[in-house]
Amino acid sequence: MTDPAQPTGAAAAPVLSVQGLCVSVRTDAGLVPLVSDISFDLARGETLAIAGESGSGKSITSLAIMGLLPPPAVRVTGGEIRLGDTVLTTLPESRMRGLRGDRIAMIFQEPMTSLNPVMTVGAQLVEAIRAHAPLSRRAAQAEALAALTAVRLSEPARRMGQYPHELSGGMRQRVMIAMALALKPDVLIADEPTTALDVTVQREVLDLLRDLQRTHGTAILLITHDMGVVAEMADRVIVMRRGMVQEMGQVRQIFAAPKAAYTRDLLAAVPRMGQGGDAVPRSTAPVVAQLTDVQVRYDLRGGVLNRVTHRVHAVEGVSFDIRAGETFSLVGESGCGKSTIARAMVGLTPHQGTIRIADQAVGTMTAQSRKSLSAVAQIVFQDPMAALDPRMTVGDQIAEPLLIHGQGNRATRRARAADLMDRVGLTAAQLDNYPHEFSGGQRQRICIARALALTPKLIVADESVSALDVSVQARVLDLLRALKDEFAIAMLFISHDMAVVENISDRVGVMHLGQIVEIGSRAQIFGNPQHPYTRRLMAAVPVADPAAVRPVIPRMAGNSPNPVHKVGAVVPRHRLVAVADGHLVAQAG
Amino acid sequence: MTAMTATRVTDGVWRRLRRRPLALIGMALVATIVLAALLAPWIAPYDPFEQHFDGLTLYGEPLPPGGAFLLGTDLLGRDLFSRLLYGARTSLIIGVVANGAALLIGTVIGLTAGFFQGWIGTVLMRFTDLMMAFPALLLAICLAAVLQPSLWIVAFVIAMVNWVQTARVIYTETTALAARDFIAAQRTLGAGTGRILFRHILPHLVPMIIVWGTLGISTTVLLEATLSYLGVGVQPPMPSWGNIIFENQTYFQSAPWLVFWPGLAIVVLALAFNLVGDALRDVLDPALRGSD
Amino acid sequence: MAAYLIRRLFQSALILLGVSFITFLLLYVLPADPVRQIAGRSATPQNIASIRAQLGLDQPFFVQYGRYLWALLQGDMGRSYLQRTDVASLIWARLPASLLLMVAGIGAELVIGLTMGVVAALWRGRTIDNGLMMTSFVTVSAPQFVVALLLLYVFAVQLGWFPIGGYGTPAHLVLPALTLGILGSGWYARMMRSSMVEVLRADFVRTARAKGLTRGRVILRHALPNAILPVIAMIGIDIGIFMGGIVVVESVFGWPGIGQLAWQAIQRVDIPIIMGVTLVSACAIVIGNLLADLVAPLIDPRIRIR
Amino acid sequence: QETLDPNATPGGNITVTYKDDVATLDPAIGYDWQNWSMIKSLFDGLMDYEPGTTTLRPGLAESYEVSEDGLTFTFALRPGVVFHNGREMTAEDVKYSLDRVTLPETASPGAGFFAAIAGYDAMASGEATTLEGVTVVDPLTVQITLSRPDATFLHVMALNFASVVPQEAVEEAAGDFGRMPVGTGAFKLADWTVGQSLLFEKNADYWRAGLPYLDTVTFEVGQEPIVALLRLQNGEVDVPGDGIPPAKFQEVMADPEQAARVVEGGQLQTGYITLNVTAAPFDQVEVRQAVNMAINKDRIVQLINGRAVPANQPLPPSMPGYTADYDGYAYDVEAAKALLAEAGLADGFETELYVMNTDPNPRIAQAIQQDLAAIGVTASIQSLAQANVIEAGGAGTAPMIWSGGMAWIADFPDPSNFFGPILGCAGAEEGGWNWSKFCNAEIDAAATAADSMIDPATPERLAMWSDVYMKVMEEAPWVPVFNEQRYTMKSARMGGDDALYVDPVSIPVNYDYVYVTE
Ligand SMILES: Nc1ncnc2c1ncn2[C@@H]1O[C@H](COP(=O)(O)OP(=O)(O)OP(=O)(O)O)[C@@H](O)[C@H]1O
Ligand SMILES: Nc1ncnc2c1ncn2[C@@H]1O[C@H](COP(=O)(O)OP(=O)(O)OP(=O)(O)O)[C@@H](O)[C@H]1O
Ligand SMILES: [Mg+2]
Ligand SMILES: [Mg+2]
Ligand code: NI
Repeated sequence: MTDPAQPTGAAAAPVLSVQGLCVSVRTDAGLVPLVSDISFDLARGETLAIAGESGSGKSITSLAIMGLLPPPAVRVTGGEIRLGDTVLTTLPESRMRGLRGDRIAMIFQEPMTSLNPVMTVGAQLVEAIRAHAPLSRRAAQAEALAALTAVRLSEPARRMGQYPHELSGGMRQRVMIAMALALKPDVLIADEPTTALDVTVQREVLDLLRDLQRTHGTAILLITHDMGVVAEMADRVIVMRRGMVQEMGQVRQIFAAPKAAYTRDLLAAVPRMGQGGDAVPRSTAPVVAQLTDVQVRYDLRGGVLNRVTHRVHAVEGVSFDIRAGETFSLVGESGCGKSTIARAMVGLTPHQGTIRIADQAVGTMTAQSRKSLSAVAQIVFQDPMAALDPRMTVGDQIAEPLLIHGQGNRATRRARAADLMDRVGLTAAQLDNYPHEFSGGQRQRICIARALALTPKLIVADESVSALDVSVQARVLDLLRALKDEFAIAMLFISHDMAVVENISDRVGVMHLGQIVEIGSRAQIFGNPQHPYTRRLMAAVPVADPAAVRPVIPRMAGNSPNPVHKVGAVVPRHRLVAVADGHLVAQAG
Repeated sequence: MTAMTATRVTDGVWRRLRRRPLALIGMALVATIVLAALLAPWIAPYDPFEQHFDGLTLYGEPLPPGGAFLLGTDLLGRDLFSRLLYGARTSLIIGVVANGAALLIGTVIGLTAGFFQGWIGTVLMRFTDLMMAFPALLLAICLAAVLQPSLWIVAFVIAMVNWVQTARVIYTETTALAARDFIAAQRTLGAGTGRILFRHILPHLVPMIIVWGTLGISTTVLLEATLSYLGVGVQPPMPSWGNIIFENQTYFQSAPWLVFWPGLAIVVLALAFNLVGDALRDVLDPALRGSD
Repeated sequence: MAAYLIRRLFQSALILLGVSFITFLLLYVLPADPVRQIAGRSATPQNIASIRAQLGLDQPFFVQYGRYLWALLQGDMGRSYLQRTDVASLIWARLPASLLLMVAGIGAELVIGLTMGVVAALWRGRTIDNGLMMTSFVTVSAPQFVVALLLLYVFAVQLGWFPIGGYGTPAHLVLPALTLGILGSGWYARMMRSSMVEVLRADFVRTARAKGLTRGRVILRHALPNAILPVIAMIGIDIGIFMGGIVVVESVFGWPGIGQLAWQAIQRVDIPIIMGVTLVSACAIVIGNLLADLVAPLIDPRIRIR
Repeated sequence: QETLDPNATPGGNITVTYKDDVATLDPAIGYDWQNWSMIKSLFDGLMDYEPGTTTLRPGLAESYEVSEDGLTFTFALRPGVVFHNGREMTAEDVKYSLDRVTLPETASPGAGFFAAIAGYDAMASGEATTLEGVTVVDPLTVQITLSRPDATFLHVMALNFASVVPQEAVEEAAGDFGRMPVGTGAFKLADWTVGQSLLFEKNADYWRAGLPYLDTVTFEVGQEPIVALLRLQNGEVDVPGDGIPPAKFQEVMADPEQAARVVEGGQLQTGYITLNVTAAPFDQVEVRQAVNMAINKDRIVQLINGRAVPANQPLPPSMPGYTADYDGYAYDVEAAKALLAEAGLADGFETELYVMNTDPNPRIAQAIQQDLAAIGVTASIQSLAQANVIEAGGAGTAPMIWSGGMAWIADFPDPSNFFGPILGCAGAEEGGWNWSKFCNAEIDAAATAADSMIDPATPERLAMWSDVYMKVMEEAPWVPVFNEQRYTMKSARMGGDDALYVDPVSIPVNYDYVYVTE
């Protein structure tokens, strides 16, 4: 890694300067501040990381800089933002437009929805380029292609003609970065650029940002909750909490000697690899969930008769079990079938093979069996915004499972909802808010609270903490752990964050292309990874230590082999061989 | 959702509605029209059916507004104002009841078909397609002619014809909603079909229902008039705003008041409901909280 | 694609069959006797009976319907009772005019309605928004006849910009299309506004703005194509409503379309013509819906033809 | 020979508009407002009328003879008359045409008019394919034998239905003769754009020398009457075929320049209310008379802007046989009430009034409704499409029908034309046009007697008819309400006698005799 301590532009005039910024939201109860009195400078070629609690106002701050706060309720209510000599806060929209993209660009937190679904990727790039440079279409296309090549998207020429939905999340994020790259802005704001990505792709993206900075001297405002990423990327760090700056300083200094109490907590909460503790013998508690040779296939139709011609073999012959009080983690790259297993376990996706949860077969669901299953198995979805009803207050949504299962009266249900909110680090005062009024991480917590409402026997948590800052993540993980111990809840934990996985799991399964390639206890997997794929995953994990030396791993082109096969094709199964007690590794793969 | 929670939500809605002047105007207009219709016998200066001897000129022309007849007289020398008051009854029944019924049928069918994709959905949607393939007016004419015209039959026919578009639109929307994760989330919480449909999908359809519902007021009122005009609608001398227009539309140059006032009445009725509907939609839209 | 088309066409055929059956049934039970219309006032009961037998109207319902279908399959839509000529030729002679008017009318509706909707959405809550939405109500509430005649009076008679009705040149088309456009624009305006308001909040619009695109480009290239989808589905629905509106407009502007043919046929229970016009309109509606479904994926690549 | 208008200049084109499309130009079938006069100009019958009048004159027949018993008519055909296709017309064509119109396959709405010709019944029942009573004596002589004397027979031979058509053209058209008419008339069809316009072209070989004056006539169909009037005012149209729309009537009359171009004329038309005499309460003559007294006819005439004259008997004033000194039932509400009380209906009753749904008929019905209410009769209105009203009338399910819109415009100017189908026993059967279902054997016999007289115009015959209608009025199965006056307009350049524009026979315009001045 490059030396982040080069204070190249620290002394020079800042490109971006924020002084005393305040942002407020108008509510029924009057103006409520979201961000208050934030000040910082950003120099050329510098990377400033904003870390901090989820919901602390990181995204709002960056949107305020871009002049893109969500209308009509949220507005800048004080302070000044300067870009070079230009005061952005008072700039008319028409002039602001000229600066956007040209001098400041932004990569948004949600890559899934930030690209126009009805325009090809190429057109969106070309358009951005031509908006700021008087280039011919052809020249702009060449430039766009170069940018896509630069972000190492596989087959860039073909991607130009594809639509966003044809790309995976990671690819889309790279397109967003390519766009920023092509524009060569002075300042790049990257809001959680890697949250949605699995570790291997995350690695790629971080490398790209660094390249961009090196070649164009771009100043980067990097927003992230991942202290590993901060340590690897940033020159300086701002730590935010509740809309205010807690601490600001050089990255080494902050990691080495945090001043603010919150920063200390934050750093203490960072899960680190290899700290998972010692091997513990497998528990003998009763099995809560048992999967035997589970297969899930999605039909793809085509041809004259609209018959099924191909199938996505999303899950292929997966077996494992989870005992009461045990946490089983599934890791693997994007698209390997993790979420599919999760959905199958709560009866949302039809499957072959058997899944038994608390002695109940998950299969064709009647209303009754679904209801009784829901009392024992709950899922926290990967995409929290999508999993919440945008038209219902979160309080009602958290209390809803209780209502469905006829528990308590209105008052007790509300009290329970308030209690759950509290447990996931939110306040009861927010019960009457709607989902869009929360930050990404807050929504995820709301989903967790809802899943916990019924105190189920099994919780399936699909990337449930990935959008959370480490301290909240730690709190949530603690909460999950406490619940697990208290009620002997079994948990299926899906994550791309190896450190978290190591932290929380009892057992781990590594998936690749719908199959498990390695399975074993935490100690076995992390201490003695056998399968080459497992090893590659581990190597890609960023380390939350600015001084750490990152091993060089080969960059890979972004397209992974796909699990689509012709109908009737026989997919070769991995043969799992025991290398130790309970540690199985695929032989052929 | 218990009654109490419902009250809490409606309380909030009502509180926010009250703060919108346009919504208040709309509600006042609706109330006025309803009252006018109910109190017509007491407010109306004349019997709406009486053909006044002095209501026509010597050459049989209607009298313009002013004078003894506030809004003028019609081609039979009847008091237009009184007829408009009584006509409000018919038009409210058509525009609100028949249109409401159409909306309800359309919503239920669209919702059911969109949600239960299986054979129920297929059957319902094919049926909707079939109904949609009819030229609406022709269907209405045939139905009304076969069933013998009367106000309630006309209302029924209009409901039967008008639900189709709503069903189609609701269907598309429901299919999209049903595929969303938060609906899947509801399933895993054990929510029953009814709950998912009415608590989670329906609220998302409200804006669309409001748009179609308010636009439907004008169209149904005019459809009734077309049917009357074709002899399969409400029978004379029963007034309705639509048929007053249709009876007199060829006279719109020589006696513009005969078209203008009932036309205005229809616009006001539709607009009043729309003001309320729009405000309701905005108030129910969480993304717009804090904008007023 | 081909498979999809074949399936859709098959479904359409079934729909048309259903339409033909229901219409035939409705006309069968209609309390009006076409024979009386044909036979005239001086007819003796004997005349009437012989005409009835000749037309096969004395047969049971299913026999009549079966015969009609059988002939229809061979491309024969029957002979008009009163015009004594081939229904197909009557309809074919008038169909081009109606289709032209329909296409132009829908075009006008879209241009007027979408513009109104987009402008209203962009200035949401402002005076112009309220004004436009008010206008949209006036247009949906306006009686067709009056609007048509008013336009004719102002632009053709008073100003002399266009011919007073008739058919043939593009100038003849302007006023009828405009009338239909104005009358139908309200629906589109409101649909468009709703959907535009929604899209303007979307993340990708924010991205587009973040790229520094001009306002016009953000709206036209990014928001509009996304917002227009529900409107496309509307067009399919609209064709059905259109068939009703076209009658009045055709008669005011002397437009030789099937609307007028249908009108006269309904008045005089000329069953073969009513059947023919119904089936042709049903075809138009079915095709319109099919087209809407085919166009949708062109605009939104996520929609896959199933 | 023909007396030509000295002011007439030949040549030019006029434009005539109609709202409804022209269904057919086949003279055996066409029976609409718009095609009646067109067919008259394309075809000729053996008999004809003096233009603008109701006076019979020979047409394709140069002369005719009637036998003593009035049963045999011998027509001498005009020599040298050629069809539009260039062939000379002969007696065979006359026979063919009469056979054709009475053949059941033709389904002619006028077939019934020929019922007096010997052999008609055999034709109607399908037993014969040719009329026994029509014989070709020589190429220029036709003899027609009747099965009973018929005073109106010559009028029947002047009807469009009796037009002479060439067999080969009919066969060539293969069922579409209505689209490709070939006749002997003053005009021939030059072009027909379905649904839009028809172009008539002067028949250069027309047998009436010097006629027609016009080179061409353009008919534009599908024209809303209001728009047609706007176009007339704009100089684009010469004659609005549907007349002046009621909504524009006052406007036109208020402008002296326009009013000067308005032509007013009588019509052989009566608007009446039928009272179904077979069902209570109209089975009591007192009730029917009471209704007759209850209707304020002046008010109804006022409603239609005075475009009619109140009527008191079935026959219109311009019809021979009209009883001029008859006063009818005067408008007298009190007397009507008294009569009702006499019938035991002092408290009135409820009934239904059927009416066709086009303006002004529903309005008239509402006026009638109000008048009835004044004597305690509650009539609910059924405003329906024409076909439905006719159906209800024929089936006898309608207690009262206002005849407007479907009213009896005479087919030919003879008093008998108002009796047979609409007041006689023949029409009273299920499905007939006698909506009162009035059937009085005595009156029927008197009518038959009057029609069996040989000369239609003898004063005795007209007196007999007058008696028939007076007896009808005594029984009061109808309420005659008014006789409509026709008001039409023409462009300034139109020439010719005003009567031509309100021709009682060649309704609405006699195209053969009008001309343009410019
Ligand atoms: N449209 C809105 N209306 C009201 N409150 C909002 C709105 N958007 C965000 N907030 C509030 O503003 C605060 C800051 O949100 P922001 O999105 O900046 O958080 P964040 O620091 O980016 O968190 P995360 O890491 O979870 O994305 C949160 O408490 C959130 O509830
Ligand atoms: N409804 C569907 N129809 C067809 N294919 C699908 C469907 N849902 C998922 N897939 C495919 O199944 C495979 C597994 O998807 P899944 O969502 O389980 O991946 P994942 O491991 O959860 O990935 P990520 O980490 O990105 O969430 C992918 O190739 C995906 O494209
Ligand atoms: Mg954020
Ligand atoms: Mg997933
Ligand atoms: Ni493998």
